[in-house]
Amino acid sequence: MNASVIIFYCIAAFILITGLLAVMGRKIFRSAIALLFSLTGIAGLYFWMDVNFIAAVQIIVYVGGIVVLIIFSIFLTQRSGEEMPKPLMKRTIFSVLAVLSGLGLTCNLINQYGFGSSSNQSAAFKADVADIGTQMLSTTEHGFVLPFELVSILLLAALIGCIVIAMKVKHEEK
Amino acid sequence: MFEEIGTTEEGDLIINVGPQHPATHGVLHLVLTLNGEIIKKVEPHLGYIHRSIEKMCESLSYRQFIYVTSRMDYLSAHINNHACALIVEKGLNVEVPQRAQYIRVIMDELTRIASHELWWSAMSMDLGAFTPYFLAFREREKINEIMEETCGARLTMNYMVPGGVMTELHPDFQEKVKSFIVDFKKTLHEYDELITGNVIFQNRMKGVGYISKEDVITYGCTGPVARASGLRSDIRKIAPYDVYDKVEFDEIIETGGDCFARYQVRIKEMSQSIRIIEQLIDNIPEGDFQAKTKAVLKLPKGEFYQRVETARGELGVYIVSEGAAQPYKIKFRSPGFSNLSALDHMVRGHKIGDFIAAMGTLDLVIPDIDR
Amino acid sequence: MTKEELKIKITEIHPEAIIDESGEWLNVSVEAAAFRSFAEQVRMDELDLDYVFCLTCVDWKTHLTMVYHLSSTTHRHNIVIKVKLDRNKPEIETICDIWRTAELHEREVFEMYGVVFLHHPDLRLLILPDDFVGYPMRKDFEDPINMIKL
Amino acid sequence: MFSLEGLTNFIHEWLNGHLPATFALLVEFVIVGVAAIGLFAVLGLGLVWMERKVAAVMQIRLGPNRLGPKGIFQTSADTVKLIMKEALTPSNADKFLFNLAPFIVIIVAMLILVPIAFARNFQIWDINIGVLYVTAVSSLSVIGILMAGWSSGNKYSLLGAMRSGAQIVSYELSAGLSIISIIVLTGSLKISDIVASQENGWWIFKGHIPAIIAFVIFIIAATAETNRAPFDLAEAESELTAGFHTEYGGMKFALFFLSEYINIFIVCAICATLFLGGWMPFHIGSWTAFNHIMDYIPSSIWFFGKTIFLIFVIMWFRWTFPRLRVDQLLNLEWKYLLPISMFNVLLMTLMAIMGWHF
Repeated sequence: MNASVIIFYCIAAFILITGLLAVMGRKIFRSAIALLFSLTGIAGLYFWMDVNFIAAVQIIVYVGGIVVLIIFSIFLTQRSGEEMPKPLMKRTIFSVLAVLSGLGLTCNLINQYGFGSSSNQSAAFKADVADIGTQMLSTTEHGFVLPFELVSILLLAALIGCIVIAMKVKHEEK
Repeated sequence: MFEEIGTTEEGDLIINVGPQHPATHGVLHLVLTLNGEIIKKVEPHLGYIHRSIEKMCESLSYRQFIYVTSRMDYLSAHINNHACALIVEKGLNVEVPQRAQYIRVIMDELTRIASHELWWSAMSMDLGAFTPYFLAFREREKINEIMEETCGARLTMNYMVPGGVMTELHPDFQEKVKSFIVDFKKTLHEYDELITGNVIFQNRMKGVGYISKEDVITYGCTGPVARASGLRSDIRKIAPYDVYDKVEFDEIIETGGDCFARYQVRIKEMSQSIRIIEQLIDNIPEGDFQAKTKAVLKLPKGEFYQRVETARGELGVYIVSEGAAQPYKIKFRSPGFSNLSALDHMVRGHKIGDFIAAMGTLDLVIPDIDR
Repeated sequence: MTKEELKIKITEIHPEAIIDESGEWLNVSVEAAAFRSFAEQVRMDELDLDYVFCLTCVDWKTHLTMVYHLSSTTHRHNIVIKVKLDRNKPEIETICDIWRTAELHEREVFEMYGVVFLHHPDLRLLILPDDFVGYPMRKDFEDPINMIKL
Repeated sequence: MFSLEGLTNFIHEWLNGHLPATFALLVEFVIVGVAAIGLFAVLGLGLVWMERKVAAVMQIRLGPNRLGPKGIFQTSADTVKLIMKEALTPSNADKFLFNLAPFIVIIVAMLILVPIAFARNFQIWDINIGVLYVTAVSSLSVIGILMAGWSSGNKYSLLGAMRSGAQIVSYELSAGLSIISIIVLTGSLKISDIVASQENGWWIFKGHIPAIIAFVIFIIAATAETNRAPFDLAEAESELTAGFHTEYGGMKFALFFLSEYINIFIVCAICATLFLGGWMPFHIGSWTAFNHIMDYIPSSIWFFGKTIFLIFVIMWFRWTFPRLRVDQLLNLEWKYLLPISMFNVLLMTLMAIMGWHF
């Protein structure tokens, strides 16, 4: 067991613990912060794997964007400081079942394919920023230009929808 | 009043501005009801430095009570004293020597400049600009020095007495005032360059805290606040006292009614004050500085009212006399109290930043409101 | 408008008013019951007294007197309205819907003299603490701790 | 020639000569960590002192002048005072988050320091996504402010945090776009590549008008992102007493204060790197003799000189301008800066394709 592996387990444990805190917490703001740490931990994992670009994107999109949005919406709701009521028994059971089935699926997958050796992994991840950019806009067989454009049109539509919803209806002024 | 802290039933936020808050310049307590950043209501809670000056004056003689009034609007201490001296003179029918009248008016105008400078610096600071504070204090210091030489005090001068002024002018007075005028004309230009022309400043001020002429009248606003909405309300023009009817000056009237108009009125008033001082400073007549009065003053039975124009607006003194050596009842109609009542009307529907700007342009002095 | 014209006008509005010309301005004494309608008329009519520049109360030990100083910003004439009130149960109609400035002034008079302004929208203590008992500006107010008699 | 490059190489070789590779790496980690913390302390003290002196000069007064020559030890004395102060936690605060927030802010500030090139070959980690890394990590600092504002249990703090969140999230866009417009020219996100590409002239000169526009927008956005006047709405002391750090005192407040100055340093360093060539001396095209003379000035001096000049500009803003209102602030970003910088990126791309830049 070398230092790299120790770091991996540390990061993984951090992600899991903060993830659990996010789910189990009764204070909504604390849950959001725990979620934030969990997502930052995933970014850390990407850094550990030396895929810096994905790590940076993870931070920008999830941490800087989505969690900030979540926190904002928490601010806008009332009583964000108080403890939330205990969840219903039925819900707890179903979520435990969902977690167990997810765990089973993952274990099954790992059993079938196993972890690749670490040397192969790092070779596979040698993705330069420039390569990602080229791949995104390439029109060849494995190019991503069509999904990329589709996603951007979807986002644009969402953006315009947001503006329309948020737009003030101008009252007739005297 | 403290159980109001929290949220209202509609979910609006209630916050307390004051009694200790950087923008209230004193112990003013305002309770704001906010919807997000939008102000829905402003409610003043007063009395943190109420000293009941009116009650106190009922047991002081007509010579003594003047000094207490310096502590009301401490930035216009001279002008407050002037009002009290005038009302006693009115009751006793004392003719004030010309020399004293000239000196009083010069002192009043110097006080007005000093007060407006302090307003300018404090208001700029409320808007987040720090440098004006020091620039204005540089000029104000010169006025304070002139005051100190003649009156012996810098803030609460107590220079006016019934019948004139307390002492002779300092020999350097005229020379110093003249050199101050020369300097100040240059610095006024500097103020405009630093703040008035600034885009951010103008955007913060224009169209903010609007109050119409009708509202100004019904809310009883006076002074620069009223004049910025187009109401002619300068007591120095309406009911001139001392030598104000002999000097030439313009009553500054703006019609904007917003914070920027109030700002402009005060800035222009400073140059009008300079104009008044320029006309008087070389022509102070020789003669007594104080009329001869009895040792114990007794106003005849009756009611007296005197209005003067302080830096903040109309100060009224109402005295009911029973013929004794002390006033039976005294009431100070302070400009700040009425101006404050218009604040709620001005800032409803505006943002917190606008509230601060509007409060800055009202030029509130808390002891003037609380008395 | 001169004093004479004012006097004629006021007598027209309210014939029972007692007018005293000795002071600087015209003093008009009105009874409390008629005060409200009188105030409405002097505001609306051609007198156009649109500006209350002083509002206070005087404690005469036997009774209280409300004193209103009114002015017109267009005609520049002033009058003083006086209303005599019962000291034990001082009540008067509010004027704060006619002149908005009266709102705070009336609250001040309410706590200092104990005058109750009927139909005032928000008659609470303004300056004094909430639990304060007594009317400090009345002549018989005693506070052995905070008051120093000269 | 005096250079920091020699020093790092010497330490690296010496350690590798005397210790096994893993331990040498660990020792280097420790040295870098201590150096970063030391830099933090020195920068914090120095910049606060500089702020005071700049303010004093602009306000016709003397500023600190008692402790040490020109008062340079004043800030150290202040630090001692802040350390000695009791660290209060309000009773209705969320204690854990309240105490965590200042550390989040300071750790984020420390993390951004990583890819900055202080001198020729003097850099903690020349990460291949350098500028993107800085943008990404700096978006974390808003979390610390939101946490501080929410957990204080104070409405002024909450309002300050809301303002700050809205402000930082919006201004990140135009800051990012003006960074992108330089990236279009360099073709690399790596800090060392960006600096190397300015060997024959800084981008602000080589990039014509679009580069100048990008520079101005970046300075404005940087001022806003660091919550400095005229964009200091988050702590607007006349409106919200002290905004998100109203309830903090002692060392916890000092950490916020420190991180503010470190953030200023970082954005100015990034600005200097992108537009003014980082540690690259002032070179003009092919004037070899002139360029050679310029090379005699050490690269660290070039870097710190440019950065401190930019810091001075930001301080100059603070002591001159009044504060904006919150809606004006957002209008400025969304209605003016963002469209301009979007257009500017297009212009820059066109210029890069046509090869109009030098």
